[in-house]
Amino acid sequence: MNGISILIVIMLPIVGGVLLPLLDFDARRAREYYVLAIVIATSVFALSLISGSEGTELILYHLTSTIDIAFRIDRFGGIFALLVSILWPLSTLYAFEYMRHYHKRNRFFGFFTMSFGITLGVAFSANLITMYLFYELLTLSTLPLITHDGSREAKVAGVKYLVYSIAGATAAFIGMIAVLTHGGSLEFNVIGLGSAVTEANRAFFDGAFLFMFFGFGVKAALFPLHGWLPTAGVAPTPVTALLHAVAVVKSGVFAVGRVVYYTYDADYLAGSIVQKLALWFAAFTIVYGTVMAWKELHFKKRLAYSTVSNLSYILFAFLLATPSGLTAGLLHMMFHGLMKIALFFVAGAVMHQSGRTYVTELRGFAKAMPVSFGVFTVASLALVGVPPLCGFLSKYAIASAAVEEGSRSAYAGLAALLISAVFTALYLLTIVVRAYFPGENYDGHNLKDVTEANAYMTVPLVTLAVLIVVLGCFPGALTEFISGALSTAFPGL
Amino acid sequence: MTYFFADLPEYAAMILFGVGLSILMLAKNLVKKIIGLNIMDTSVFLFLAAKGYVENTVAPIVTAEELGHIDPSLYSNPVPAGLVLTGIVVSVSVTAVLLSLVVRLNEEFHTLDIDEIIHILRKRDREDLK
Amino acid sequence: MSLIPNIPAFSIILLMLCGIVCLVLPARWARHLADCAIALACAMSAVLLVAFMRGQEVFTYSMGEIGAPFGNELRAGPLEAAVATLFSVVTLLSILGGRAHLRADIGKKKVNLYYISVLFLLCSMLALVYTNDLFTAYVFVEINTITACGIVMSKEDGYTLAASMRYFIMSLIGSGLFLIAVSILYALTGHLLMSNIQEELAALYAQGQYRAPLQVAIALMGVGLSLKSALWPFSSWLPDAHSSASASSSAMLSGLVLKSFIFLLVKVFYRVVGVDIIRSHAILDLLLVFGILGMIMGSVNALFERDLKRMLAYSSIGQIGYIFCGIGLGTIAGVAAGIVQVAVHACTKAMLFCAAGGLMDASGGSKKFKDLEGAGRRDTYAGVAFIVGTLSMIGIPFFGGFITKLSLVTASVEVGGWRSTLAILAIIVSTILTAIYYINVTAIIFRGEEKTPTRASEKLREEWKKQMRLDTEYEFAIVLFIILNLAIGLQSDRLMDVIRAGLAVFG
Amino acid sequence: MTNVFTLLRITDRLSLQFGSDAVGRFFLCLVTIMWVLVGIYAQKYKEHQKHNARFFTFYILTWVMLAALTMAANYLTMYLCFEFMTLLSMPLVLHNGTPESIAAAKKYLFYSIFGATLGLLGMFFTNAYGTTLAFTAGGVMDPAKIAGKENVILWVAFLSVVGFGAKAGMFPLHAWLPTAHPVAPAPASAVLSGCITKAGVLCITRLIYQIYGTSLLRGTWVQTALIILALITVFMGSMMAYGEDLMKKRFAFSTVSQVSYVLLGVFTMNEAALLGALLHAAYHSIIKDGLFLCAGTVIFWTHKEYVSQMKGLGRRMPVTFGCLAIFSLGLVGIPPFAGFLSKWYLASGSLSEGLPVLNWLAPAVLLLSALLTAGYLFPICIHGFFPAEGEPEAEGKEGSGLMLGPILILAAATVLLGIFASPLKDALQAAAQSLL
Repeated sequence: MNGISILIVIMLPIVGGVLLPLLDFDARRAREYYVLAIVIATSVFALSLISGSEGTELILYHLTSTIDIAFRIDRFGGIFALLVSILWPLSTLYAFEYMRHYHKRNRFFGFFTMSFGITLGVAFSANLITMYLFYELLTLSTLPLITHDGSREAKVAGVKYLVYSIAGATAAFIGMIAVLTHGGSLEFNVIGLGSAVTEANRAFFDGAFLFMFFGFGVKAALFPLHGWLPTAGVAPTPVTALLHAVAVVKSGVFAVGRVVYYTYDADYLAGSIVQKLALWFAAFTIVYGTVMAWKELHFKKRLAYSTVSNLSYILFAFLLATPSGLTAGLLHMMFHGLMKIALFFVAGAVMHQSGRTYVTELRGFAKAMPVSFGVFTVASLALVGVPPLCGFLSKYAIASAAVEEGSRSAYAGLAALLISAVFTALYLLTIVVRAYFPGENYDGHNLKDVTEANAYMTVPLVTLAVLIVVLGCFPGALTEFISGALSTAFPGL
Repeated sequence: MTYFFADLPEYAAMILFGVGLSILMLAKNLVKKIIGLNIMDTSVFLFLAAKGYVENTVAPIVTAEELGHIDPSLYSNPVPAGLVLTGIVVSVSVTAVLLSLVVRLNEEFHTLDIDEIIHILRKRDREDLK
Repeated sequence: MSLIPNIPAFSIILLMLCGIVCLVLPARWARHLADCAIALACAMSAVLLVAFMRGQEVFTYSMGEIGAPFGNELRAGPLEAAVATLFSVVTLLSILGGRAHLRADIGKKKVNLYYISVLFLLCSMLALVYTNDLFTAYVFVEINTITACGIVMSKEDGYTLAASMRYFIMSLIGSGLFLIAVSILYALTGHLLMSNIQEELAALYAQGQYRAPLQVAIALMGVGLSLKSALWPFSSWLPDAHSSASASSSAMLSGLVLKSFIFLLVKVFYRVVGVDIIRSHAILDLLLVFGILGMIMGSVNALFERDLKRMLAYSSIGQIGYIFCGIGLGTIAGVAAGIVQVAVHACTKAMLFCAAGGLMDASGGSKKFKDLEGAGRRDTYAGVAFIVGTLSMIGIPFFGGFITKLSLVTASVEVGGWRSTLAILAIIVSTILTAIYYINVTAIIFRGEEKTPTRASEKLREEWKKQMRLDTEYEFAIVLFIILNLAIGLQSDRLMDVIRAGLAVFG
Repeated sequence: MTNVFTLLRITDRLSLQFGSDAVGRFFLCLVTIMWVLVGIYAQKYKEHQKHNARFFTFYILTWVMLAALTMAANYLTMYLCFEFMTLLSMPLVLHNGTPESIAAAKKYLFYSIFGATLGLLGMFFTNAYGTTLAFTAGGVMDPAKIAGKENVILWVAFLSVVGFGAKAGMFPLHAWLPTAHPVAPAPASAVLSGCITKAGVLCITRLIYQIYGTSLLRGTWVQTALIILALITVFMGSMMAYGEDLMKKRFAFSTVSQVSYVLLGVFTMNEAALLGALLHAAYHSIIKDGLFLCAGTVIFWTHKEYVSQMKGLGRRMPVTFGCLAIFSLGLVGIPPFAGFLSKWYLASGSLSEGLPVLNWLAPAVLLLSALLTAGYLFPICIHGFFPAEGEPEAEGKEGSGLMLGPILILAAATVLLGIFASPLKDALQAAAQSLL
């Protein structure tokens, strides 16, 4: 397949999304068919690209003498694309039901679909500037989704999101330019900085790395730049689930991975002072996120803080700058996407069916919504890291990578990982316990009008649960696919 | 002392410039502001003219035949005079435009006080918002 | 001898003559003549630019028969040609884009005067670009001031009168300071031609003489010109003047007039005072600091503004800060970044002011945010223009704003030291603020389902419909503005080449 | 490990495998017998409580997991079973649904998962520095890999043992036990105290003897520290039990103390001590189950929960209190009852190990603790049978056969296994030898 196909797969949902408000469907059915057709077509196309035409390149435009807008399909990006291509159709299906009571659904689905193409753009970018382009567009296309219900709270959240994201992107951009002015290349390649580094400009590259790390760290909700994520939970749940647990935040993590392995290189970072600094930040965020999640009583905010913590797992793994760190990070990127979206979907289902938003209000809910809470239990256990569910595998891989790396900062991260595992169990399992064991003096008064969600919601939920279990037990094909990314990041492998 | 008197026009120009600038900035009455502007411009012209004046020389328009010699070093510098003339033209036209503007403002607001005008505008703004 | 060296003088004189002729023509013909003259100026500047790109040498052109050092000179190089082209094109598009408003805002009898002002304004700007003589520069600065106030106050309501009064006074203080600085430089060197002054100053400086007067002169120049180009904190006059004027006046004022003084400032620094002296001088640091403060304060003010055109005006203050930041860095890359920003901001802001005019038409003439809801849907061209403007201001690749940011960041990273740190921080903060208020306004103009003005009366609605049908000039201008913006974004290498080549032979 | 059966191969190193060895079989038998006996008892006790279907579901599921734990053939499988055992036994703790029981369940969950997580730390390091994750006599640590990293490995070993020690109520992660055991229904308390604590013991045994290896740990600070922790727990548990009035809580503190006897034996790392540990594990299971069942019977018929309320009850419930007296004698370690033999081996093992100070301190603490045990158990029987003068007549009656049967069987076992200990001793000696 030639390079144009990459452009098509990125542009299809973007154009489709732009057209949606213009077409202005009045009938729900028509809109659903239209959106679903575009999303599924894109997913299928993206999956076929990932599997069949790795290495395809497309240089779209020479923006300046040093900056190209270019795309390439490689394994690292392919994994991210795989994740979103699996989850987008499921979320779309879920969103059809969830958004039924909202206004301006054409606008919503327009931006929702556009974001798909933009996320794929992030995944398939061949250099940092192209990624920056899509990264910024992702901020802009998801902003209307956060402020969708138009309430004051939503607007404040939107502004917060905007401030954090733009600041991060700008900082990252400054880092990129700094790399460029000192002879580095923004192209993603195996060599990384290579011979551009000398004794004299090493400090400079260190600074540039920190700019990019903290810049992209904003979307990856790194402490202290995480503040936007919990507040962004005011968005409709499909948005929180898909974008703020998968697409947007993972694009931040993904970008850090790109910087670590493809713009810089593992040799440069391994053992350097910036790596240590970054590792400590990630380790602290892991603990901070879980503790905050534990203290939080708002259902979606609790999950959002949990995301904060888990994203730093991935960051931590990537920052180890070893082959096993890379694969572990990618594995957790995949698995966390599945688990967290399932948890959010349940939270959304609860909100949709009963309007309850606090975890303290869920006494006995398992009786009314057995499927949802069954899935919730599975996903919780997976996120806690109970074998043989998928979360265990990725955490195990991260921890093993840390042990293997063996530096003091890696051990700090390991400790953070373990502390976080305990808190994860606490903040998730208490919900499960409350839902299944309401305790004495409970007469089910809060369940009067609560029923199980319909198939639009339960089908994605059950699919996710099945994926969580199956991928946990039989990860062979996936790990093999992921380890394919090694050869593109490490010259020797 | 001679040094001081030698630079007298420059000092005068500086003082006048200061006076003009302060009036321009501080006076509330628009006409006074315009007067201040004129003082300021005049001070610059004075400064320039003083620069062009060289002691014991004559204007460069006097021909050699009339004086009996042709030593160019006895001429004053003609360029500053030209500049001052141009400057006066500019200053006059600016003053004219300003004065016409003041007339229009007075028709509109019935006052020459700039603060008052701004106050009236603010009030209009607020009514607009209601 | 080719015609090329005559272009600068010819374009200036042409505009001036047409201005005079306009006085006696009927209003319609005056309009057509002005259009043609400006279009011709565009064409000539473009030809000059192309000539330079094909390898034309820098040349000076003596006015009249008296040669240097007494005569009056024009000097043209690639940079001058590029800036002249930019100024004429943007003037033309601004006139076209705001035409509908001009019809409404300006009385029948004043139409001639307006076009005369525009012609003289462009004439003075081109003269400021080309002239090699400081006193000529002063004269055209004053002409510029008068005509700029002229196009503001031609829309005769209380606001514009008061605003132009303030504008006038501030401008006059600025030009007064400029004049006295010119006098001091003349007293020091005995020259008025820029290149000659530089030689003389270099000699004086080498001997260590007259440091203090030189310092005073540089400071006065700096303050005077930054007053006129609305560097914060000398920018209090700007929001009123720019927001109350008619659409095309605002576009020209914000897009061009400020920039012509900045260009003059660059000229003074690098051609009159000279690179070596100016780099050893604190004035650049001052400009950097105030530029940075401007970037932030302008944006902060814009953030809290609930009036579309005032918001755009405050945004101009912020954007001017970028230019000064670039110049203040003191390197060639910095100045180049400043000049790129001149170009980008000229196109973008002029477009936004024209589009703002369109939005106001679509909302019953109000420029308050609360009345503008859904205006972007009613006037799609303006809506698209605001989206493009927003994307450009945030700095998305493919748009002009990205190139500004790219070159400014590159320049500040290269400089190093505290300047680097300050500039980078300021860029981050200001990008955030800019993004917020532009996205906010874009969201507002697309909000709301209704496709007709909500608050406008029936009559206004009828008028609006009529206008929407007729206004092809406006649509043409907006589309061209968007193309210009994209062209800068997409062909930035060429632009940068011209600017670098121009700066190399500038001093 | 023999008869290894692979349930699921997740990756090359990670798989779910089950197998059997002597220690595993011993614990499996012990647990299963206890479960059956307590299960019978619960058939009567269930009249006392609601949601019985749920209770028995989790009762059986917990047993399944515990059984699986005893047969786990590698670290991953053990960890998995341990986690699931925690999660499945938690509903037993919160079964009553009172706010206290829910709080207790949360505490239980927190401590167990924290402990398991520390155990997980051990697995990460075993994965990196060991040859395999499968349990192998003598340990799996690869000397070539750990060279230069010994101290890290020792720390990890210490932390992971302390982690699994949470389940066994070892200081400093013991605090959940006195909270969680008393609030559960009596059958649940019995198995929690009698059997599930032994799961912690089994995990620690596996870690020390089959993962890290005694050769790595013997004589290091880790061994010393662990023994000190065990001794602290032994003493502290007894003291707390002595001062507690609520009967089930007193027994729970007693568990804290007694399980650390077992751990002491495990940490001492010689054959005699290990034998003592395994014996004590068996005896303590029997006795402690018996004690809790007695307590349950009293609560079932009289709703009296405090030791001070027991006055004169012995006359109304002679069989129950008789058995209680037998259990008390066994736990204190008076020959020929069951507890004596195990304590004997523990003390002699400790003395022969030759650790400085600890070799005589450990037996001394054991003795002191035995005295305290006598001090907190005998008064119950004494109050029960010999109320002070002028006490009002106590109310209460003897339980049904379903309740008394298991108690009697346990009491008989306490006596018989004390007197005819040699078959059990021989079997356990073989198990201990296979570990060393």
